[in-house]
Amino acid sequence: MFKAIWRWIQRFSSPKYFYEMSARLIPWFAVSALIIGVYGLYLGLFKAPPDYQQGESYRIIFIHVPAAWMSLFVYMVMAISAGIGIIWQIRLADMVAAASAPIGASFAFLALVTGSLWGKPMWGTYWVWDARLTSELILLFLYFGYMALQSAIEDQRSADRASGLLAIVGVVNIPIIHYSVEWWNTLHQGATVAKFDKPSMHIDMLIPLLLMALAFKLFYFAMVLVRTRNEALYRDRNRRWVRELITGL
Amino acid sequence: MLKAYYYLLMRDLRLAFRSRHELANPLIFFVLVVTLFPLAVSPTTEALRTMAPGVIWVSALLAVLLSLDRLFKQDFEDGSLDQLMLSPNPLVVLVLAKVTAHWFLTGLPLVLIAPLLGLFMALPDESVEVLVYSLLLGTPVLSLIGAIGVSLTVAVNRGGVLLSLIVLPLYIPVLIFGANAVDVAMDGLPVRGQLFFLAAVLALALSLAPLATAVALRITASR
Amino acid sequence: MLEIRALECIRDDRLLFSDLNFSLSAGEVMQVEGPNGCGKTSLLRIVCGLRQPEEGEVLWQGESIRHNREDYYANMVYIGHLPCIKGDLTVLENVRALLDTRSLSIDAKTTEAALARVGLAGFEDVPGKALSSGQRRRILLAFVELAGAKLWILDEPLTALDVQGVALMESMILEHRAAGGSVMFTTHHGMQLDCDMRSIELSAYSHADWQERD
Amino acid sequence: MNWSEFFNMGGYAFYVWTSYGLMLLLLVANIVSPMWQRKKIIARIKRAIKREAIVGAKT
Repeated sequence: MFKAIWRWIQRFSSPKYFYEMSARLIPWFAVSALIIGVYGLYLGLFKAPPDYQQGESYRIIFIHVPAAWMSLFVYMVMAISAGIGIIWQIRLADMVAAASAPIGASFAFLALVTGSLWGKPMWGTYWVWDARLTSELILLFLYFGYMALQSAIEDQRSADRASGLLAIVGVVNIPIIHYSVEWWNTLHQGATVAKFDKPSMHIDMLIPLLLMALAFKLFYFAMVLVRTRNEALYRDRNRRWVRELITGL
Repeated sequence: MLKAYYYLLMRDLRLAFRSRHELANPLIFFVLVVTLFPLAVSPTTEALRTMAPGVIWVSALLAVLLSLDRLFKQDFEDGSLDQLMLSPNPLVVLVLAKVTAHWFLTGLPLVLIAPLLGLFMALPDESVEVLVYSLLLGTPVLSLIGAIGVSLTVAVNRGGVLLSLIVLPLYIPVLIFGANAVDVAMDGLPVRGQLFFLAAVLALALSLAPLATAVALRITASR
Repeated sequence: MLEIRALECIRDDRLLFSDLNFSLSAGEVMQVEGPNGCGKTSLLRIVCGLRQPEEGEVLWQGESIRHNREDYYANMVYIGHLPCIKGDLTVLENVRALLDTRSLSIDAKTTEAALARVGLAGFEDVPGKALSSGQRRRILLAFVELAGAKLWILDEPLTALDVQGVALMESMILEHRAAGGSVMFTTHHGMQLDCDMRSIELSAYSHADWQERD
Repeated sequence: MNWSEFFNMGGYAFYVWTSYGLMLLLLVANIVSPMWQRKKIIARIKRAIKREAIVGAKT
């Protein structure tokens, strides 16, 4: 029984099978990301009323908040798939982890820059040591650490396992880091800074925000599939299925 | 198992005392860096007190970071690390022995010299005591987390910058709470919360970091 | 005693060997042969459990070594290319340090006798850094002798040894075999062992058709 | 609401449009870079196939 399930998992997690399947999935994710994203942008830019305090500048949150959510989500995906790769030695999981890192890092970067662009009119300066921005910066460093370790180790297998372990250690640390940064922030700044995600948010603002978050997520799924396909091609470059595929092109 | 722990700890301590000139390096670095700040910023008591907790803690962090290499580098280069991994004793225990030795050789000296630096930085007496406690709880965490980082990078050529990129973000909670405890103590406020947090982080690191280090070492050995 | 099943090893995306099967029973000596870079060291490191194979497993007394490390490592000793010698420790301390990781408490007399056998009598208090590379390797020989393991895994044990050193290694292996122990080794130097010896040509297992696997 | 008012964003045009522009830039970069990467990988494998054919023919 257990053996049968194992065989089944191995079959469906083989890079070759994944490569064939993913080709069919990507368009769905990409198209729905595009539709939902455009609709979300339309609602966010045209329909949502201006904020009574921040005027029009608050419209940055339709990018900033989903990007911040995604940067954390992608890190979780990365750590979980790295864990699967290490424990059960499923190569596809390692590939997903490696493919996620650059996307997650760009979300973290986007959240950082939009956060400071939003902050300039609000705080009068581009950078304030706000808890959210500081945590985001640290998260970006965690991504950089992962990618640096991944590229520093020659042997692919060791590189995957080593950087995967780092991602897991990072996940254990993220709540602690987050908590200490929040705590540190309340000490030094008090609660004067208006938070983005206050629960009293107007429904016309909340809907575009959630739509944008969904669009980002679908975009991530599409892109992680594309990148994982690349990883599969590259890592299996000496195997028959890749050779046949390439000669057939 | 306890014997293996004890013998490995003793071996590392003996090795360190055989090359005494290296022994003092992190300590000298620590004092030197702290000394730079009054020169660069301002030697008035007020300015010193404002920056003292942060300066001392950041310097301690960097001193530990620089010394992390000696945790596994030499053993890796001469092959002893392989023998440790082939020991019938659990690798976690051996890792713990090595980390303990590292703490005795870097963390503990930093804790002991800290009162002197408190004096340099014009810290009031009560906060010097808190500084010692916070370092006492915090430096073992630095060694424990650092061990994970070194074991991942020990096989990488020129892994020094990589090590700091990996390890420093993970040090942030300890830095925040350690420095804040000293800061708060200067105002005569209670610091139990901060010290409890550091103790909790230490307990967590003590239970998880050796495991992660053992896994990381096996990954590194599987070249 | 030791069993290798369907082992496959890939390094730097090159297939070194695959579908490697063999077993080693008590009293057997086996030489792993093959040209440079064919994966001899990798094979020995896999057999020790230091390296993870791409596929397959290593069994000790019928059980995977990943599940009974403790028992396996208590009965196996490995020496690799690196000398494992600390320059700042004396010869005696070096041997002790190696034995301590295996939790072996061996009395001073036996240790000194082993050191004398490998030609290091009188060197007990000399620090490792003052030794020649041949002498350092001899410390390892003393360690192998004292480790009391049933299985010896020796990667290039003759490196840096002189004629007497080679002869010593040969006689040690013969004695170990006579006592029912097994040895697996690689060497580029000629080793004349006066006994039945199995050998395995590793390059025969680097199947060119590995691209077949998906 | 007219368009110039819309683009003005209540005086916050620079901050809002830089943010949206950056988002677009990053999304496009995230789409283009794996495509580019894929081309490179395929070219590399093709070269390897060619090289092996030459080596194989010789032996």
